[in-house]
Amino acid sequence: MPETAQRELTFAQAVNEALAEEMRRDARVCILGEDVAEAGTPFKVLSGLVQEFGVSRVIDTPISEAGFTGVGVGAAMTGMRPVIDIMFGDFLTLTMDQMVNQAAKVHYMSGGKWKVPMVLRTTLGASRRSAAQHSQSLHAWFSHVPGLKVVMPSTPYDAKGLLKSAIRDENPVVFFEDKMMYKLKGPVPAEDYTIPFGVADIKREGDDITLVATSSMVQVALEAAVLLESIGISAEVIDPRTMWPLDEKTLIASVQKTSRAIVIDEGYERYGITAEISSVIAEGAFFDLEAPVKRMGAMHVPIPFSPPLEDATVPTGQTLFAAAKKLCGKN
Amino acid sequence: MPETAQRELTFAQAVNEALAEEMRRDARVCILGEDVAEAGTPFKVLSGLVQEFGVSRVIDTPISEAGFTGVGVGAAMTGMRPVIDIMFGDFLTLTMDQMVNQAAKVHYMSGGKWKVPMVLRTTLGASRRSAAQHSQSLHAWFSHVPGLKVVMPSTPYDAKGLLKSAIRDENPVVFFEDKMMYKLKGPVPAEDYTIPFGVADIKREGDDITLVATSSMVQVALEAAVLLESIGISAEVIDPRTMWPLDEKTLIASVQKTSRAIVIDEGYERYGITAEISSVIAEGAFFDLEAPVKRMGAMHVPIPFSPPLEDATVPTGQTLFAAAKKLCGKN
Amino acid sequence: MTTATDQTKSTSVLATEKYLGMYRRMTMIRFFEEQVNELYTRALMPGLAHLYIGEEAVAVGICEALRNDDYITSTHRGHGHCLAKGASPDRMFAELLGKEAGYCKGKGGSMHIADPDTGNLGANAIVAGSAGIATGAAFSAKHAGKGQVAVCFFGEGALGQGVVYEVMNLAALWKLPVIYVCENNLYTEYTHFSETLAGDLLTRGAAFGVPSESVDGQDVRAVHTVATKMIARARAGQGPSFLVCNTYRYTGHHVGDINREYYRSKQEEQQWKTDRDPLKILADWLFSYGLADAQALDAIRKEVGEQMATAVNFAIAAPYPAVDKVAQDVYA
Amino acid sequence: MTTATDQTKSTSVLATEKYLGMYRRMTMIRFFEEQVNELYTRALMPGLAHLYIGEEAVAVGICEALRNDDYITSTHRGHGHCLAKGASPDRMFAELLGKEAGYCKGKGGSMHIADPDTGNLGANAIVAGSAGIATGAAFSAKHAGKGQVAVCFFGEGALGQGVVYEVMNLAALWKLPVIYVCENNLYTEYTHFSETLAGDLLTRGAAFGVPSESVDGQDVRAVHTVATKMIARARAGQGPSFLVCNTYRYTGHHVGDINREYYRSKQEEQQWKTDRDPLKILADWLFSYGLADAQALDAIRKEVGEQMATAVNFAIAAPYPAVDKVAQDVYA
Ligand SMILES: Cc1ncc(C[n+]2csc(CCOP(=O)(O)OP(=O)(O)O)c2C)c(N)n1
Ligand SMILES: Cc1ncc(C[n+]2csc(CCOP(=O)(O)OP(=O)(O)O)c2C)c(N)n1
Ligand SMILES: [Mg+2]
Ligand SMILES: [Mg+2]
Repeated sequence: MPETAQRELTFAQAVNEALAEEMRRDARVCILGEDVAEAGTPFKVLSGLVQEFGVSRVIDTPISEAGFTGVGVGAAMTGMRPVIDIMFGDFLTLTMDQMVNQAAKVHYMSGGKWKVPMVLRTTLGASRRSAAQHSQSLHAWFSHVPGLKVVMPSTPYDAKGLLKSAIRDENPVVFFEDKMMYKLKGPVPAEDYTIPFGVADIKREGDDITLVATSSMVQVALEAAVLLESIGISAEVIDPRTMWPLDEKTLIASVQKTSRAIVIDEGYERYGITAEISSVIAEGAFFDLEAPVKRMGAMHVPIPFSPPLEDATVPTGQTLFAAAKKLCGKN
Repeated sequence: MPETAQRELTFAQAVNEALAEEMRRDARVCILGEDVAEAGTPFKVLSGLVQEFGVSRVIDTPISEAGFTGVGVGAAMTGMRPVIDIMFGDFLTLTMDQMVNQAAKVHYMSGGKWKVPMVLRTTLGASRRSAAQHSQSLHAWFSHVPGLKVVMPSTPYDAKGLLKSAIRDENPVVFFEDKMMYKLKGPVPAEDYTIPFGVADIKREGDDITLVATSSMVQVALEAAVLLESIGISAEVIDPRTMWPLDEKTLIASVQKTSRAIVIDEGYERYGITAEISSVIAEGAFFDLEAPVKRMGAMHVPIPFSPPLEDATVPTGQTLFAAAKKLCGKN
Repeated sequence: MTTATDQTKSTSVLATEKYLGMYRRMTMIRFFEEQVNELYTRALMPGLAHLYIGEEAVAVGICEALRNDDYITSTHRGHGHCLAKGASPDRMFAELLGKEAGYCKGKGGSMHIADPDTGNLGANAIVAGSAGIATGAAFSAKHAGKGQVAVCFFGEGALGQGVVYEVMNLAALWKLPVIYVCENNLYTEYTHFSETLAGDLLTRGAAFGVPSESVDGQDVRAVHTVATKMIARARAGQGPSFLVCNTYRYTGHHVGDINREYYRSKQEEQQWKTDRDPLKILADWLFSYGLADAQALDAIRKEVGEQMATAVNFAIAAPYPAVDKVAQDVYA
Repeated sequence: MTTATDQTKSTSVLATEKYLGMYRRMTMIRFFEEQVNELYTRALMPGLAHLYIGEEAVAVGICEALRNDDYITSTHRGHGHCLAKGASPDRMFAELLGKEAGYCKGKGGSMHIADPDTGNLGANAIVAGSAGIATGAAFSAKHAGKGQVAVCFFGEGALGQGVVYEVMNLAALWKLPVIYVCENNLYTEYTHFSETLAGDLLTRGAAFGVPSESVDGQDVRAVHTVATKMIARARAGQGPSFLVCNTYRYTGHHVGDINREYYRSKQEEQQWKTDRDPLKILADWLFSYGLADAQALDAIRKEVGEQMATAVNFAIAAPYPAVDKVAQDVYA
């Protein structure tokens, strides 16, 4: 991050700024989604955009996730650069055919002739007391599908730089924002910058254990790293930033150095992101590992509403600290 | 398998017999899907059922995958035991909301009050020259979702026994049949039997390497095992049979014995089934592994139509043989 | 628009009791929701809730025409449907607070209340998410042959979801006993429905072979009359119906939606409250035909008010589920 | 049902040429498909294919009213649409055989032919899978302001998919220049449409605010007339239309569907072929007004036949893509 970055923005403001700048730069960029215009989405992330760009570029849709995602695919093929807004990541279930059978495959099936430069922005994350149908983190599904790119920013800085890259990418990109991070503040340069896909970011250097974390779990990992430091364990925190393309090299190199790793993600642990990343590390750093790669994800249950139950389902700084301590042999 | 099993059936016949027997046993069992009645599906798997059970239990639907899957969920909650037929696994994209936000969560969200005893039968597998929208193997998505069970039979015997268990299960079960196996023959007892979920089957015993294989990849693994035997490598072939529940113990125990493993599956390798299973093995057999767990799945490309290209995307007996040989240090 | 036939002349004591029952039930919903708002304001409720205030006549007019073993499915704005179908407020409040005593042991919360004892297949936080489930329940009902029906409640926003048309088509083809009830309260979140729905809503049923009608959703008697007819049709094996109820939500999209003037005027809100209030409309009708006096209705309100206070206190005092319950009920 | 206005009196040489062009294009489709069947029978074609024989007047009647820069989306039964929009048979055959010279370098095959040069956004193997894409193209067209339109072809089976209604609603709200063309050939695979679609199909457009008409899909002039009107409406910014073309596929659902008597009679098939053949209907009309004689049409058929033979041979001789091409074109 450039030294000059003094200005602080929230994660939501960073997203908003990235969109505004790209819409100014490129008249083909438009936004489609439910209550994106005057309401600026229920999370208020898009506030002000319709005032600047008008209702022909910031477009309220009916509750037709499949329909308007499909419109996004067709619009992207024919010259627009649509940014589709899916309010809660749980509603992605309704877009799977458009994203997976259409968006992801059009370029390949046409022998490289048609392109689908669209972005689908959506949310993930539990702990808002929103229950099982408004709390899921379904990024693993998209990461499984060739033809899609999957982005998971963890800071305001990354959010702005990665979203700009997503909008300028020639492929369909799924962009996941953790609802719980919208108010998180951090330095964001006012100038134009982009962050390339496939480049992991070392959020904190360390020597004893590698914590690979995605999205808001990066904050959790940084919290755990502080706790670990207090007992003499030096944790390296790495954020892959994009699930696909995946920066395997940086992950493996880190674990080759530290010899221990925990992969932490807010999606369901089973058959999720942590499985792929831990496999990559277990294979790539096989001869350096002193302990099995540990995975931490959401518990294998639908997210419950009741606060004490919900809190038990997702990793926290404390549970990660305990797991890391144990993995390092400090019981 | 009981010794008495002399009779041979095809995989398709085994599925058909399981359905017929369960429909005779339980009047609540019914089938909904496109062209399931007179046509008996395009694969002819359901031939004869409408003749025996009539159009009120073997029901042709419109091309409304979301709609009739949803009807299945509601019917299951209220006393029926529907078996939903989704012709090609690629069309599962259209059922994700019904399966994931509804079927999988109803029991939990209602505090255990409502149940969803339904089966969704569908297909997977490439190499039929059907191109990118008719060749996918999307079982990883469902395995990721708590509340669902996921079944992948690899033989006619398993197909019959597992399908009967699926129909009698009180939960939503997704049942994947490889289109390329429908004509595969094998012994199937005429009598009633079920195969419990969560019990892996050792399809072939061996000492030097474990090949964990799913669905039709079991056949590929058995083929490779024969080739390996010819060069003095004894391969154990294990079929987990259900992705969820997953019989971790048997998998780990085998690798503890052999010290080497390859996981092979026809879904996309990236963020797929092989990632979870290899993670489970890498963790559980950490101190016994002499080489990294290797994964083999479909190439990370939409399935191409052109025969030479399509053939290059999926693992074969030959490619598995080569990989296993290498992993065992015989180059 | 259908208007209830004036049945004054033949109004028996029975009918009066029925209408007073409806008045009581609508009052329950109104007071329940006021308490929910209170719980939110006092920061006692986790998350959010979507209030049904203003729309009471729809749920009550329809559910009063149902048997206990009939099914309903509901929405994110589901408290009214649950109460109208017979749920008890104490366990509903407990669910809203995430308590073990709640209908779903606290696992569901406001948007997922379900109750087999009253045929409630569940509220649903996916817009149109219960359309398939309701249709499937009607499928079972048809097979069971006991004359049960299913009612699928949804907001007009759900008409944006294609699955609604998929299942209407199925229901029409198979003559399933299901009534699709569209509560058109004019807004989907913060957007007027005219900006998101083209054509005439009513024709959207007919286009799929489903007989359709609309009704004044503020007049519980009118709703009840048309619902009774549609339910009878369904029980008789004559298939599905589509009913558009024109109504209005008095408060925000959810309890946190306080400043609404960017999408609708205070004046519009006030007009509905003054001129089209379902409780007032029923009360006026009861008065005008001398079927009840102010005292009788006051007594009902007082009684219901006390019931709600007790129920809320029960829920506040109730314990949370033990944390180890989190992994239960994933599989049956 | 709309019938083309009889324009005989004013038929100019220009019009005659136009109709002969349509005859040629329909012949191309017919012969192309016969070759496909031949390739299948001779086991030269990988996989299956869905033939358009019998439905030629639909694609041709509509596409003749389109500009080159207009868009189309197509279906699993897509060869006719591609040819009608201007694709060349040699590269289509090559695609069907999985050859490098094919429109999609062999990666797409029969069900995915696409061609930016003729505005063909692609055939689609998901029923109704291109409804969103076509509507999105119309969205772009509206923004671009160059008067382009998009035509979305689909079979009546696609009316089972909710997404069709979602995008019709969007197109109506936003007045997008898109024409939804439903080819009702009576069957969805092996099931008659009356078993899977309730109500009157035509009303399914109107219910979402989309003006609708039906037409005799065997009469290319009738199709052309109504399409011309709808396309003009769309270009003028007046929004979408829905057109139901009543037609019939002569052969199986796909080339392997040989024994069809369990779902439709040979007699029915014969009747359509004899009485309702689109080539014959146009020929008869041309003859009856003296606009062409048998010789002229024979010449066209001969020429097209030779063209097809050359094209097939080109495709058979063409090489497969090198195996290392498999991982190209996944990302742009
Ligand atoms: C599939 C889906 N998309 C979006 C949402 C977010 N959402 C919740 S309620 C709502 C508006 C619903 O409007 P309507 O159906 O009219 O019901 P009302 O709230 O007016 O009762 C929206 C968009 C959702 N819950 N599910
Ligand atoms: C979503 C989806 N469901 C099912 C299928 C399988 N399928 C292919 S063609 C077809 C029938 C289509 O009928 P129709 O739309 O009338 O087109 P036609 O074949 O008659 O031209 C079906 C069910 C599919 N390709 N996609
Ligand atoms: Mg509403
Ligand atoms: Mg058809």
